[in-house]
Amino acid sequence: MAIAQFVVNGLLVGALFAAVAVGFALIWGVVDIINLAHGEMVMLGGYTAYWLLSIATGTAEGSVLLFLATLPVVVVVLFVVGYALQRALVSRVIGTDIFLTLLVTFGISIAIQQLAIQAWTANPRSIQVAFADPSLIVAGLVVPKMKLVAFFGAIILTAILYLFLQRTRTGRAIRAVSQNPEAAALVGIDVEHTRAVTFGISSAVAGGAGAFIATILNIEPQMGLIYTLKSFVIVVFGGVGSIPGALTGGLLLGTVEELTAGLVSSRWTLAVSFTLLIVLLVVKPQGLFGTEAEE
Amino acid sequence: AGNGSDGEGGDGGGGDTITLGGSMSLTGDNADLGRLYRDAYQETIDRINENGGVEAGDGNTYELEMVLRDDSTDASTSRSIYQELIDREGIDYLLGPYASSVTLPASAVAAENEKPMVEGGGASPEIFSQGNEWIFGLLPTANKYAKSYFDMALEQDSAPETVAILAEDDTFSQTTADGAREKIEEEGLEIVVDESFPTETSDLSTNLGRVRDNDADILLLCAHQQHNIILANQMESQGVNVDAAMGTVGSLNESFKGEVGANGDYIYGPTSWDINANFEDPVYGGTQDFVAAIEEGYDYTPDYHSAAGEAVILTFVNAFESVDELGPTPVRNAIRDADPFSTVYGDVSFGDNGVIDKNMLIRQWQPDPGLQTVYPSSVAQADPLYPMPDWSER
Amino acid sequence: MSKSTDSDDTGMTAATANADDAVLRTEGITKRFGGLTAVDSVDVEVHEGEIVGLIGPNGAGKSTLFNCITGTLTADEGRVTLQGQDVTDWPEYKIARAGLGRMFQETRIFGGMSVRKNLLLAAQEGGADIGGLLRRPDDSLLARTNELLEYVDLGGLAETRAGRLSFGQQKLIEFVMALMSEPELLLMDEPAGGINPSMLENLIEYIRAANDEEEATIFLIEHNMDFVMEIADRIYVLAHGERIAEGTPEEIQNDERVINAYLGRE
Amino acid sequence: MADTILEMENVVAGYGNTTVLHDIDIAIEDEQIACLIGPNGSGKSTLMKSIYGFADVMAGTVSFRGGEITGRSPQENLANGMSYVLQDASVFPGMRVHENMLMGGYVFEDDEQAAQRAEELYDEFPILGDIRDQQAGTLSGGQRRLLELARALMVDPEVMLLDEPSIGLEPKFIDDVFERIEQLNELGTTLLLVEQNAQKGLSVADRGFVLASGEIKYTGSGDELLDNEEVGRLYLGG
Amino acid sequence: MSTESDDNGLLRSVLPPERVDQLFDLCGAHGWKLILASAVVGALPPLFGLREGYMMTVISEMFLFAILALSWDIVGGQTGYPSFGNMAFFGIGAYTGAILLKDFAVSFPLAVVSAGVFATVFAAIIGLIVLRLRGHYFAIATLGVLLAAQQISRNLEITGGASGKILFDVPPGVVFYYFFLGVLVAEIIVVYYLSSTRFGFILNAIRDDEGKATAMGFNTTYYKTAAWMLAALFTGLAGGAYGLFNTFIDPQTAYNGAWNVELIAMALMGGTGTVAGPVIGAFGLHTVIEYVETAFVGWQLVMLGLAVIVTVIGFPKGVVGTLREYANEMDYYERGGMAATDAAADGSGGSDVAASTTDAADSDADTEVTRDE
Ligand SMILES: Nc1ncnc2c1ncn2[C@@H]1O[C@H](COP(=O)(O)OP(=O)(O)OP(=O)(O)O)[C@@H](O)[C@H]1O
Ligand SMILES: Nc1ncnc2c1ncn2[C@@H]1O[C@H](COP(=O)(O)OP(=O)(O)OP(=O)(O)O)[C@@H](O)[C@H]1O
Ligand SMILES: [Mg+2]
Ligand SMILES: [Mg+2]
Repeated sequence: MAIAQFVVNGLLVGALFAAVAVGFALIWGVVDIINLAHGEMVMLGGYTAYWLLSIATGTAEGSVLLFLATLPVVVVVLFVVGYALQRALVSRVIGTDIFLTLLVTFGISIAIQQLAIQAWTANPRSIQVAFADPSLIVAGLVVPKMKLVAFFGAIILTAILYLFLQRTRTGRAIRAVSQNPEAAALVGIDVEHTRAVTFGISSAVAGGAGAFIATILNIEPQMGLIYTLKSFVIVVFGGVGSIPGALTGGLLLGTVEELTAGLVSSRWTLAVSFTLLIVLLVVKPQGLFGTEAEE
Repeated sequence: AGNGSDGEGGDGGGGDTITLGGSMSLTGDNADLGRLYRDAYQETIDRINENGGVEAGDGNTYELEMVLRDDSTDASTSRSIYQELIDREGIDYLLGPYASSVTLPASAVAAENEKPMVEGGGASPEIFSQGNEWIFGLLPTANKYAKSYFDMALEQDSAPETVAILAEDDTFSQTTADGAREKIEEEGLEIVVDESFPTETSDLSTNLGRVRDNDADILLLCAHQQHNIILANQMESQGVNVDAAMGTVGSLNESFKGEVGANGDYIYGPTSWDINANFEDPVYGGTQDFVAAIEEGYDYTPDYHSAAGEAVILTFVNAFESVDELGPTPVRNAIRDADPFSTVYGDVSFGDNGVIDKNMLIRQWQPDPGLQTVYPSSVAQADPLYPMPDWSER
Repeated sequence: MSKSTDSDDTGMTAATANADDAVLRTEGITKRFGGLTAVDSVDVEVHEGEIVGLIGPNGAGKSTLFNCITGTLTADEGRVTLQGQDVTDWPEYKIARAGLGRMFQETRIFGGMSVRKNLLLAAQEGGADIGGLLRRPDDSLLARTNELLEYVDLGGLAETRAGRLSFGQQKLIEFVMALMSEPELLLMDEPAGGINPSMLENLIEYIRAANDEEEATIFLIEHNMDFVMEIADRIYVLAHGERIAEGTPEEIQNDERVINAYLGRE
Repeated sequence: MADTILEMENVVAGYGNTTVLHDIDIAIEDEQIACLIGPNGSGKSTLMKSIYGFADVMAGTVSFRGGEITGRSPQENLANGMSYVLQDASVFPGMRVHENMLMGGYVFEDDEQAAQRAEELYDEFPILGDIRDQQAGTLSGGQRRLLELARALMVDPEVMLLDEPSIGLEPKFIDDVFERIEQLNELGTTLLLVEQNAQKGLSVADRGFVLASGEIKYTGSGDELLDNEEVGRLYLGG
Repeated sequence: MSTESDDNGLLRSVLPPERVDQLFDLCGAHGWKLILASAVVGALPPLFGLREGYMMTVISEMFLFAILALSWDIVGGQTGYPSFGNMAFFGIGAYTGAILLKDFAVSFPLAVVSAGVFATVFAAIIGLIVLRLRGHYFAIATLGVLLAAQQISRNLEITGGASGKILFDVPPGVVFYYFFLGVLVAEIIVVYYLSSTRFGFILNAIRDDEGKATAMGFNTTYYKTAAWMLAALFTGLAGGAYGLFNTFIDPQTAYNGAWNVELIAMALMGGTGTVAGPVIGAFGLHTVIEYVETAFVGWQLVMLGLAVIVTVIGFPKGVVGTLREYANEMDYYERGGMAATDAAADGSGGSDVAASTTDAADSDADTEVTRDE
């Protein structure tokens, strides 16, 4: 199989990793939280879409349009979940030690995971989208349709987020809080609210990505961890807090993994990504798009 | 002796009780399978008690009691659960956990404390190659999981010449793949794709592309339900048109078919138990009664894990009935020396290494009427639909 | 103690006259940030036992010059000599070990440690042998920490976590730490900012005493003119990265260029 | 006499379990300049923080124009027309100087308005205009201080709390800043400053407070305090 | 000082601030006695009939986790380099031990020591790379090290690949009990001693402001690496024995990422940057986990998650940290925080100020400054 095909495969799933990681990068950079429950937001997004479709059609199958129609609901639901988590729990340990936020989110992560198992069993699930088959063949390259939709979906989610941060007042407030919360309060920003909004947005984007993941891969209560881990890697590729960085990082990670799978062996994919992570950190500690001022 | 067998709990109304205890994957990745064992254990024990309990060889009648804890498939948790059951709860008869990686350390606890452990959830041959005399397994060992699949395929008209293997890189799946490779070599087939992938892999496109490009005749996926779903969903989009495809674990569950819908048609899976057979059973009467009991009581169709679970209990019961005096050692010896006895799972007896001698049957999801046993022909309900139709023709 | 009375702004005369006892000498230090030349070919020289001031408008490059001397920044051009040794390319810690102490403009103390530990740490700067690393502080050191803390009115707070102190208190701690380390040469970046005037008088006294008794050499940046004029033997003036004057306090106060660029007319 | 605009009654305040201020009673009148002096660690910054919602008020009340504002959040206070310049660094280091100025106008709904106001301030502090595109994290100490002061002026506050405005500034700018303070006051702004440069601070002040050990030890007009021998000896230096 | 809050009154009478410092502070007067007493108490149960395998296992695991948490804290708490990758040392130790025992038939003590040595050497090499990074980046890099090590072990021949290594001939539980206890006591002594030396101060200084520490003349790389290697040594020793203790290791068990988070949780709950904190945290959390496992079958992880959330929110500084903070606050009053300036305000002259504080400090000197062995 051609290298080009590996790259295409990589980009197609990479966009999803990217959409997941974007949210992770955002709260890490802004609220200074390593959100270990981020993968669970992806999971919850996937389940929300799954159940919405089940309610609408009786089975978790539907047309593309029907599926896309669930997205706004998913995004809103996950926004609320994220906002509430931040307000109710995480905010209580912010500004102390970054590792406390880590523990709280760790607690949230296992609690959500286990509750999800209780609610939905550990069985993996996937959404069947009717139009998905068969694949497009472009210049000899196989491009599954639904993956293409997910690819653009993920890119669009990321782009909206980026524009939001750059262009809107809330976006500016979010950036201000990330750089100096005390000063942000000084200029009239409601820091707590802003942090919660950030958490909400991050969860919403992750949830949106989760919905796409449910259509092209599958979802299960314990799926979160690997997405959290990949987000770590991607954030390093791109630089903490950088949206374009996370997007590029996600695409890059997908590509590297599929190239490894194609050219070497898929058993080495994770070993290669994690080693690359360390190498990159050493060579370019600020990430490809890092903006953090040097200390 | 037998200090675990007098009703310490004292809650069992009249008479003595024997307590069976174990750890199981009740949460975590394997919770769905763990549940099959738990339900089968519980149902069987309840029925035995309803029928008056176990008439042990020592002349007394005992009620059975079960303590089952959750290890969420974590070996270290499981170990300490068994320690606790033995030391704290005074349990002498151990029900094995699920998954080889957990069973192996657990079997060491059993050996160390000299308590017999009967298990229906760990299939790695390693468990039985340690010279451990306290462990008994009811599943065919992992290296046998894929063999019948090749036997079946080779019997077909346009027999396969090339094989693709995709294997998850956990102990169990790797051992299954090893067994398959051995078989493939024996039969003179050619392996054209042989790839392992990490458990965390969520996308098989590149590997399936490889299978397509190498024109493999048949495909074997050594992995769990999650990857079987991905396989079913991605075979079409990657244009993989093989004559047969089998997934080793989880491909026969209803939940698998429910998730993948028509994409799951024609996929094969192995089972150590023929749900349509009718083996005699002292508790339920026969296999069909067992199936009916589980369907009625728990609202799902049992599979081989369930049946193996039933046989775990019966293995102990059979031993209790044949010893003169209850106690871990006599019971262990009784299990080892038992003549074959019939259960819903089939005839049970253990080889010198403690493992049952059993081969896999092959079942296939057929568009109509659904899941069918297709191999071996002696028990087949239908002929395999082989080769499976190209995607363009479905 | 040698004082240069030379107001010639090339500064070369001072250098040649006292070449032997120069603790610090910079030659042609230049540091650029993008298009901005923050420090432009600056020569300074500080002699043993001297207290030298460095003044100049905001953004003149004073802190940047300090950073180049201490190795926090690497100068684009020029050399730094410390007690005759060329330390231009040395890593920061090695320069510090060679006897250079430093107080930052933004107070930097170890907020998670007690005040006393901060001082002990500073005091034990010096040898890096294993024995020294693994020894526990002795009584004479503890006594010295008490003495210094009392001097700045912080005797009662020895065991308090340093991060809890007020802005000015932290500054005092940093000041005391600098003294504790007994460096050959001490660079201080605005030590007086935020310090209560009464306390400042104590500090001046103390610096004087240290200077007299122990021949401590001090190079300090300050915007508080009363303070710097009172304490400095000699002053350099920087503006737009360039050295525009050098001389005694009286000379500086009357220098046209300094008045125009910095002091303003009274 | 003018109205009281800012008042603290029996305020006890501090951080967590640590009490720093004991029973503070002060009143600041409208359109006055008040100056707070005292030794390091006496609680001056804490007093300001307890007005603005950065420190915990454990007892007592803080009121603004007669309404109670105890425990209000900073952004509520800002909306009320109070602005605050902290003693420590409070710029957004990753943003340019100009972006920092715009953030100062965050409460304006209209971005244009903020941009306009920033231009006005650049005219007043040309040195800031020169470095408007520099990252705030790389400014020199004095440049940064100036930016903080200018940013607080973005909103045209009714009351300004200034914690040691002169720190790190060159003599010329100190004069500028104090001139500016008097100007603002003439235009109707009430100011509460903390100054270690007490001569300067008290000389512009209508009212002075001496804080020691978390208690108000002396109050009086600026000149009275300057002339008070004891105050001079203890807190102003020789 | 009249406003000193009353709720502290009770705590004060039960636990005076000096006592807190003496108990938990690294320079506390009774530290050595406390350590000795604990070690003796720890060593007694098996001698007095604790033969029960279960208790033995549980307590051994507590010691094990205490070793791991304290090791984490040397770098994460004392030095401020929070690592997600400490379990890499554990895994390397575990594999070294297992391979030596199984494939080279080396004796148990030699295998364990080699495990410690290997882990330390590995730490030295990796440390030179990752310790150049700070904060977030360091955290991720160490996670990368852990995951990469796990993946590599999964793909190598000598490690047994995904199937891992089985070690079936296990010594009795009491061996591990004393082994883990011994390592733990040794580690406590080392850390306790070091934290009152200049080496310990430097680690704390690196945590608080590494730039300033460098400016003061400390080659921080050197000290960080030393701390990192020390942590690796103890973690590796524990790992070396663990393979045999567990009878089995595979990449999942040996490089257990969840454990790595548990370690951090233990250190944080007990109080980072202290000696007692991580040990107390390990004992406490492990007890909770054991209890919840039997009491809430099927829900134990939910309970664990909630327990972690509640504790962290309730005691953000950890148990020991909260106590020390309290001691610090009390200390602030005791020593009169602003007594000095009070004196000034009362009218004594500038020079008298110094004198009056001298007195205050002198009278306190015997409780605070001096320390006996
Ligand atoms: N990292 C940097 N990048 C860009 N410009 C910088 C950087 N650091 C300093 N500068 C600029 O260099 C000039 C000199 O700064 P420096 O801090 O040395 O001034 P200073 O003389 O100490 O002033 P102050 O008295 O205000 O502290 C300033 O204009 C400052 O903005
Ligand atoms: N975050 C804090 N937590 C606990 N105590 C604090 C904290 N900040 C300050 N303090 C204590 O409160 C007291 C008063 O501090 P504050 O900052 O108000 O003093 P200040 O008068 O502004 O001093 P300076 O002139 O040095 O700025 C100090 O003794 C300090 O130890
Ligand atoms: Mg400066
Ligand atoms: Mg202050």
